[in-house]
Amino acid sequence: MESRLHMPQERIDRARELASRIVAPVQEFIDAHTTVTVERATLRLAGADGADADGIPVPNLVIDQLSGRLDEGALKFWVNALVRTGEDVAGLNRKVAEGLRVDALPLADPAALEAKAAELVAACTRRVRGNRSLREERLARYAGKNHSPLLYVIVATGNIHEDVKQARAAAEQGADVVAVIRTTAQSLLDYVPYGATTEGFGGTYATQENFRIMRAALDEVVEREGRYVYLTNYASGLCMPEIAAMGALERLDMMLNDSMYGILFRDINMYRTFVDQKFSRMINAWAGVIINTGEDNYLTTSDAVEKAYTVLASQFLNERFAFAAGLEPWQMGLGHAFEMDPTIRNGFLMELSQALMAREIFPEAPLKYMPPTKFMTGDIFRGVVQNSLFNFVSQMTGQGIHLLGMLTEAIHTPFMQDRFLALENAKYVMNNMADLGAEVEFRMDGTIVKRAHAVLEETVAFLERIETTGLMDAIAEGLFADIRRPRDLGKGLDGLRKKSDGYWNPFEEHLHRELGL
Amino acid sequence: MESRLHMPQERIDRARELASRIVAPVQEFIDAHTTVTVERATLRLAGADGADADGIPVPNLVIDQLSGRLDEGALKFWVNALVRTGEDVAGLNRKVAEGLRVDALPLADPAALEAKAAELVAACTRRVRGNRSLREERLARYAGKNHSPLLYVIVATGNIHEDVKQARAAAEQGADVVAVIRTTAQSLLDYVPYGATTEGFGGTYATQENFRIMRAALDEVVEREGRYVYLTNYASGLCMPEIAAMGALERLDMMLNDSMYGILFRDINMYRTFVDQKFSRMINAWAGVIINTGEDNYLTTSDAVEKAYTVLASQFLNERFAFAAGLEPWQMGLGHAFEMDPTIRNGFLMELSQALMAREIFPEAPLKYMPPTKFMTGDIFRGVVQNSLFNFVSQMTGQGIHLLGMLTEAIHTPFMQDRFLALENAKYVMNNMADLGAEVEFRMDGTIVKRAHAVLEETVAFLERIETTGLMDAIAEGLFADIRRPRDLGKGLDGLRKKSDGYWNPFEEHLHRELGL
Amino acid sequence: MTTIVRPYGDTLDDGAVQLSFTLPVPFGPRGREAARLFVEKLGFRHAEVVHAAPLSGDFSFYVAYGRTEVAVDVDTIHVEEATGEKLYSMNEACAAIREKLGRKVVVVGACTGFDAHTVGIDAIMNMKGYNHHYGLERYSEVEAFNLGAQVPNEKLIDYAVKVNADAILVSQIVTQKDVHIRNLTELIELLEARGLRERFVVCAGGTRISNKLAVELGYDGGFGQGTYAEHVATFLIDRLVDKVAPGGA
Amino acid sequence: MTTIVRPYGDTLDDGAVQLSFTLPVPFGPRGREAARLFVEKLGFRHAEVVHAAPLSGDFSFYVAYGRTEVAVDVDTIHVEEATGEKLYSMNEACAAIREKLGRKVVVVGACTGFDAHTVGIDAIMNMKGYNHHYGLERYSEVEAFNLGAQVPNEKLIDYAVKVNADAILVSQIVTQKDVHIRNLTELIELLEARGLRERFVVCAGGTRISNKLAVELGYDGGFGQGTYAEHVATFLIDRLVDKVAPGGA
Ligand code: B12
Ligand code: B12
Ligand SMILES: Cc1ncc(COP(=O)(O)O)c(C=O)c1O
Ligand SMILES: Cc1ncc(COP(=O)(O)O)c(C=O)c1O
Repeated sequence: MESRLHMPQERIDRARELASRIVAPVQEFIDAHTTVTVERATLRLAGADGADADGIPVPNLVIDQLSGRLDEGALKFWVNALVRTGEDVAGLNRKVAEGLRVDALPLADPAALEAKAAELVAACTRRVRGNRSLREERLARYAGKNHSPLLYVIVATGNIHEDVKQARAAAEQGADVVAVIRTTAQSLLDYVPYGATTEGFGGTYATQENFRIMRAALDEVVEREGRYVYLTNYASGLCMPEIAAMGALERLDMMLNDSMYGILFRDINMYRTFVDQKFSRMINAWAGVIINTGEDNYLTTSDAVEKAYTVLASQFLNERFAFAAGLEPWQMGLGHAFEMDPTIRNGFLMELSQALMAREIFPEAPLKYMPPTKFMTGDIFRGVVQNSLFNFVSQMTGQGIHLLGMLTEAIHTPFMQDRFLALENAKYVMNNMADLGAEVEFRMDGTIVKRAHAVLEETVAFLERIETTGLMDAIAEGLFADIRRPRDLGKGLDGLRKKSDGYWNPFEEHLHRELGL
Repeated sequence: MESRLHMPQERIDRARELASRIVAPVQEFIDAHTTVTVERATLRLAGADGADADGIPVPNLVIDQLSGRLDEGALKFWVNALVRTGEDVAGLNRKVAEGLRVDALPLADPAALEAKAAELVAACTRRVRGNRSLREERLARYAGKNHSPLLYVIVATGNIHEDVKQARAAAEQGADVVAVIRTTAQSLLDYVPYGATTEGFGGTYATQENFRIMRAALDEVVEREGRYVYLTNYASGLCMPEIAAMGALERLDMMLNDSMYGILFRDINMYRTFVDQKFSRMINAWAGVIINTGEDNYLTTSDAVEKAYTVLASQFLNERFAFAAGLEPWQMGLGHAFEMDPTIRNGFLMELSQALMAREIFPEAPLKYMPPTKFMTGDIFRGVVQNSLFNFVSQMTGQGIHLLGMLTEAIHTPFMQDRFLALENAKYVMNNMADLGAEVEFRMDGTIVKRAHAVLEETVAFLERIETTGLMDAIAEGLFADIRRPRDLGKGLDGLRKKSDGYWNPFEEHLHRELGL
Repeated sequence: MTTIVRPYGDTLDDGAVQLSFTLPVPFGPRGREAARLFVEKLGFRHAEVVHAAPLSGDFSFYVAYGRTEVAVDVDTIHVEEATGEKLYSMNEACAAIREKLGRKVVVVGACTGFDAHTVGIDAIMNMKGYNHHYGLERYSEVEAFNLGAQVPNEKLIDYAVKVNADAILVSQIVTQKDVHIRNLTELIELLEARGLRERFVVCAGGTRISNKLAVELGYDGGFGQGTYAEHVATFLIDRLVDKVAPGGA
Repeated sequence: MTTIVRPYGDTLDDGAVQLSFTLPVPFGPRGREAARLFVEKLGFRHAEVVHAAPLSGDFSFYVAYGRTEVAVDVDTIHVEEATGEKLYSMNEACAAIREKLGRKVVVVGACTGFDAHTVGIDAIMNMKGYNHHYGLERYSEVEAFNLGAQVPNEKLIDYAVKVNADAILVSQIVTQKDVHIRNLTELIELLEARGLRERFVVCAGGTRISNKLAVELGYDGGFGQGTYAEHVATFLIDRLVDKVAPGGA
């Protein structure tokens, strides 16, 4: 595609180079550390599951027993327990839930542990590969049936069974992607709840059982409608790698996964998030999952006109972190958003400019474009118009993943009819002006072209400043979203461990091999 | 303005030449005839007004007395009655309403009649000039306060007093133009009702008193808001010239006035309409009124994609008829409409193309762009989206008069809130993408450019066919809107008269002089 | 059996409904509260005014969401459409006419009173039909006369008598102030006054016409949005056959 | 006096209202009739379902218009906003504090419970404020502590005690399943349990908070959409002055 915005490639290259230099030292830190959730995720990949009578998940029970020795890697003790007790995975899950202490068992012969671990890795690999090839097979079978951009809706009733009704209806109406929003504050839980759930606020708990229930429901629609329906959930928070693991096991297709979102918007400790995001992204990469990054959050927190460059800068950083975790460009659903004040004269031109700029700078990424939210009001009728213009820009600039705006954004999480009206809006607009983007050219001296160049310039300057400061200090100083997050504050820091020399994690090794890292 | 569509000027010139050749023979017919309503309009300009106990308007009472001698012109008898009775205009109105027969009075000396007529013409001219200069003064005083395009809304409660509330609210919300829609079927009445009215279906009677009430109400808003608010009503129907006369007297600013609408869409006899439209347009021209033509009706009746050329052809004919009646280009609100099936892929591109085409072909005309109506449904939320796209195209192509689409178009005549939401939609969209039109260029080989060329070609071919057939026979054969209207059928034919050699109409003469015809 | 249903937002029986309306009250906290109280009075608990805007000095606009216990029992609902699910296609209709009636069916249609919205009746009657469904004029076994717009009821009846019609089709689109009800009622009264009601199958159609309404007004059937000629043909054939051999055939 | 008002479409007292809702009923004539009946049951005559669409096998969507006689008497409505029409500007507020209280006002604010929507409380408290209205941090006579997101009620109270605050400001934006009511109630209960309720002026704010609701829940005042720091400052000064010299000053 020739550049419609005449973006200077040299500046784009410069931004990428800066991103790579910014990320490098963080990457070194990451590689030297593990966290409680990285360990629990490893256990989950190895089959740890279930919960005790108080609802404490088995992976947490195991970790809690090991806290002092976590720097060796938790898997050793789990595998050892399998070897020692002779139980299969299900049996061991039961035993641990009943109170078995895996740290109390004497360690078996390393070779036995290696052999058992290899078995577990192989079993897990079979399952994840199976999921991946099932997805690929269906996508091939139903090729051309999805919309472009993919129409993405959320469900968030708090009750997985209501979610299923809502998701099914949306899928029947043409939604390509269904995301189950998590309950308020799940991201701050340092465990993943167990089982099907019916009580959430503003969203539904992410649990493996809930994943399974929704996947099964959507798969029914997939076969009935002859169109693949992507399932999405949120990795972000204190359990990024675990949720990524659950997603790999239950065939989720997309996951919200941002390298810095938890730090900035959930006040999670930065060391913790940096380590967690890496492991979770490796799992996503391996499972063929498309990640969705959270740049939209910069614009709901700060002004979209002034802070546009923070979005682009974050995209470059997210891209760099993603490469480092083995993700391919087609898996990088880099985020941005249509969040300018609707009363701005020619605001539409700036939105159009930025959406096209992102498209041209990340040509292979399935950009995830977020709808107006901050300036949505209780005036649902004006909301419909805002969403129409958003739909228009998305189609005109060839976005990849299009999160549908809801007319009731300012009021409640979507009703079934809200989603229907959103799909109807998008399908109408996008079909009616389908090829407009291909027919128009923009004047060199106009707002559209000039705005994109200006934002890129600001981005390069911003990245230069971060490079000088160092990413961690930049975050600490509030360079991102005007939010200061000191290195040693924030949730989850106590779950961080420096890996000991004897750290053993065959799943991590396997991921490195598979992803060529 | 340089052509964005690269329209071939030679084909446009050819179309204009054909229009002129098509209209010429019709014009000859027109000049040789008068009608009952032309005569009544003349009487109204001379001051005839009021109604008898049965509600029959004074102008009709006079005409009914004269039916055999109408070919001499009705004014002679009215002026004679003034001279003979010594009454002033108000007194004569009262007398006629009480039963005085003007045809029974012996004719006075022609010089006395001429003198009296000159007085009446002068009085009328003072009033109309006063109106015109008041409008011009206000427009100058509040220059820059109206939107561009002018935002045009309708009121249609059936009750002039409710209409006033609705119109005031709309004007306060930013409407630039308020049109009072007429009650169903008023256009088929061969008289104009008298006085304030409160009972109409789908609209409110056009009466001089209603015009006055609404003008006064809007003038209040004009002063309060510091923005001129145009008042519009409908000339079309069996009383075109009379309503035009009332509009001139009460300072209406725009009038629906199409040279063929009555024939095609109201089954009015073609001779009658052709004669009537000329006289009514001369009055509009003189009063500084902007006419609105009715090309949108072709598209509500036939398919908008297939029959686009009928719109353009009609615009050329309306333009020609308008020139012949002394209208200036700035008074020619030539109509067109956004009426394609919204499910058409790339339909938006075709709408955009046509709106821009009209803009480029009639650069000085304040084009009147009509909203989606036919494909509006009870789905008010989709309706809002349709209206957004319409607003978008209108702004992007620089239309002159923008009739706002109502989300409830398929349901009822507008509620107060419907109009509010329509204004909000238009103001938001048009401000947010204000200068988009100035920044984009269209590919030569794209749908947008190609569609415009194709429609122009079809138009020229169509006009050639009409030229060969003759306009009257073309209408009889159903070339327009698939509707056949034989020459000698249709309403109001009995009101047509060939002017006698002694036909006397000092107002007509005055109009010819003033308009340089 | 009863099946009680309530509106559904995101949880069964949450009773969620969206409303919008204008109040003749100035914009402000009082207006907002008036709007909330109004919604509550309609039987909503949890009435929330989510948007308020001034329309003019004396009027203000509201968008509200509410939750209600009000429910309907869908099992008690019996809707009789003019036709069932099964429709004759054009060819089937013509075959049925030939076979069951053995003569052409004569139909007269018009948009009556002051109504000039012919697109609807044209959709049913004209050759080209509507949405790829041919109109009655194209049916070889139907003789269709479309009198067009603004036809007085009297004139329509006269014409139907003149051509010895089997059926009269009336279209009414304008409904403001219930003008359609008046106009439709007048036609039936005129037919009855002239002793002609039983002579014709009489149908009404239009955007706001339902079979229920038409039957209430004394028509044989009524047709609303989404009607095609097939619906009308199917209905007419059934009725005409029934006239020839009541209850049977 | 009574002033009875009804919704207004295009004629006084026509009672016109627009509704939309989903029914757990398959799309079809029965669903449409169920929707009509539902609207009638809400007290509408002339209920018209103007649009129906299938949402899935078991659900269908409706748009309806109705006319109702239901009315409200606006003269009986008394809405107490937290502040009157007259607001102190930032400079006036600071002058009033100096003059009437003679010391700085200490304010602690937070977005409590699991709520992380800080934009609203930031709009009131942060330097830069909102919509060109500076926040409390910029007021020279106010000492403002904004604790940010997801602050437990306990912790907020502890902090208020620690800095010897005059006022506590709580923001609650998430309202699903009335979580805000629970959370706001908990704060008041905790304050009462610790005997601290009278020590602070306590205010709640958020998109769905009204003064009425907040007062019902035991707060001194409540603030909804469109609040600026000026509103809060004005309210606090009035209340604090009142505490010093009850009823007077
Ligand atoms: C096109 C149109 C016009 C055109 C009509 C052209 C023509 N040749 O028909 C023109 C521009 C002339 C026009 C004028 C007016 N219109 Co008009 N018009 C419309 C519009 C946009 C579309 C109607 C349409 O063609 N629909 C498509 C057809 C196919 O649908 P349909 O009519 O429902 O028909 C289907 C079924 O109902 C059924 N059906 C219909 N008739 C019959 C009959 C039988 C026997 C059967 C079996 C079935 C059947 O089958 C059809 C196919 O499925 C509507 C708004 C809308 N979007 O609905 C307003 C609308 C109907 N018009 C309206 C009004 C008020 C007017 C005017 C009175 C305005 C005025 N004061 O000037 C005038 C006067 C006309 C008059 N004297 O009647 C109002 C009516 C309000 C109301 N509820 O009373 C509407 C709703 C617009 C509005 N919101 O104000 N109009
Ligand atoms: C921005 C935003 C976010 C951002 C917040 C960023 C941030 N730093 O604040 C992010 C992306 C993080 C977010 C996340 C979520 N959000 Co959110 N979010 C919004 C959004 C789009 C705008 C809110 C906003 O900033 N408004 C602008 C401010 C200025 O207005 P305001 O808050 O009303 O504040 C004004 C007044 O209310 C008042 N005020 C407010 N507080 C106080 C306090 C005092 C003391 C006073 C005096 C006045 C006052 O003064 C302010 C200025 O006038 C709304 C939708 C919308 N358009 O409203 C959804 C919305 C509030 N979010 C919602 C939800 C469900 C969530 C999540 C729970 C979703 C999920 N499951 O992940 C998460 C979880 C967050 C959490 N743990 O709380 C729902 C809430 C539904 C409901 N009614 O319960 C909404 C309505 C969206 C929706 N339709 O689903 N969200
Ligand atoms: C990247 C990312 N993760 C997660 C979330 C939401 O997650 P939670 O509220 O569960 O932290 C968002 C929401 O906007 C996001 O952008
Ligand atoms: C030119 C013109 N005149 C008049 C009308 C409406 O007039 P009536 O229905 O009163 O004939 C229209 C309506 O579309 C029109 O386009």
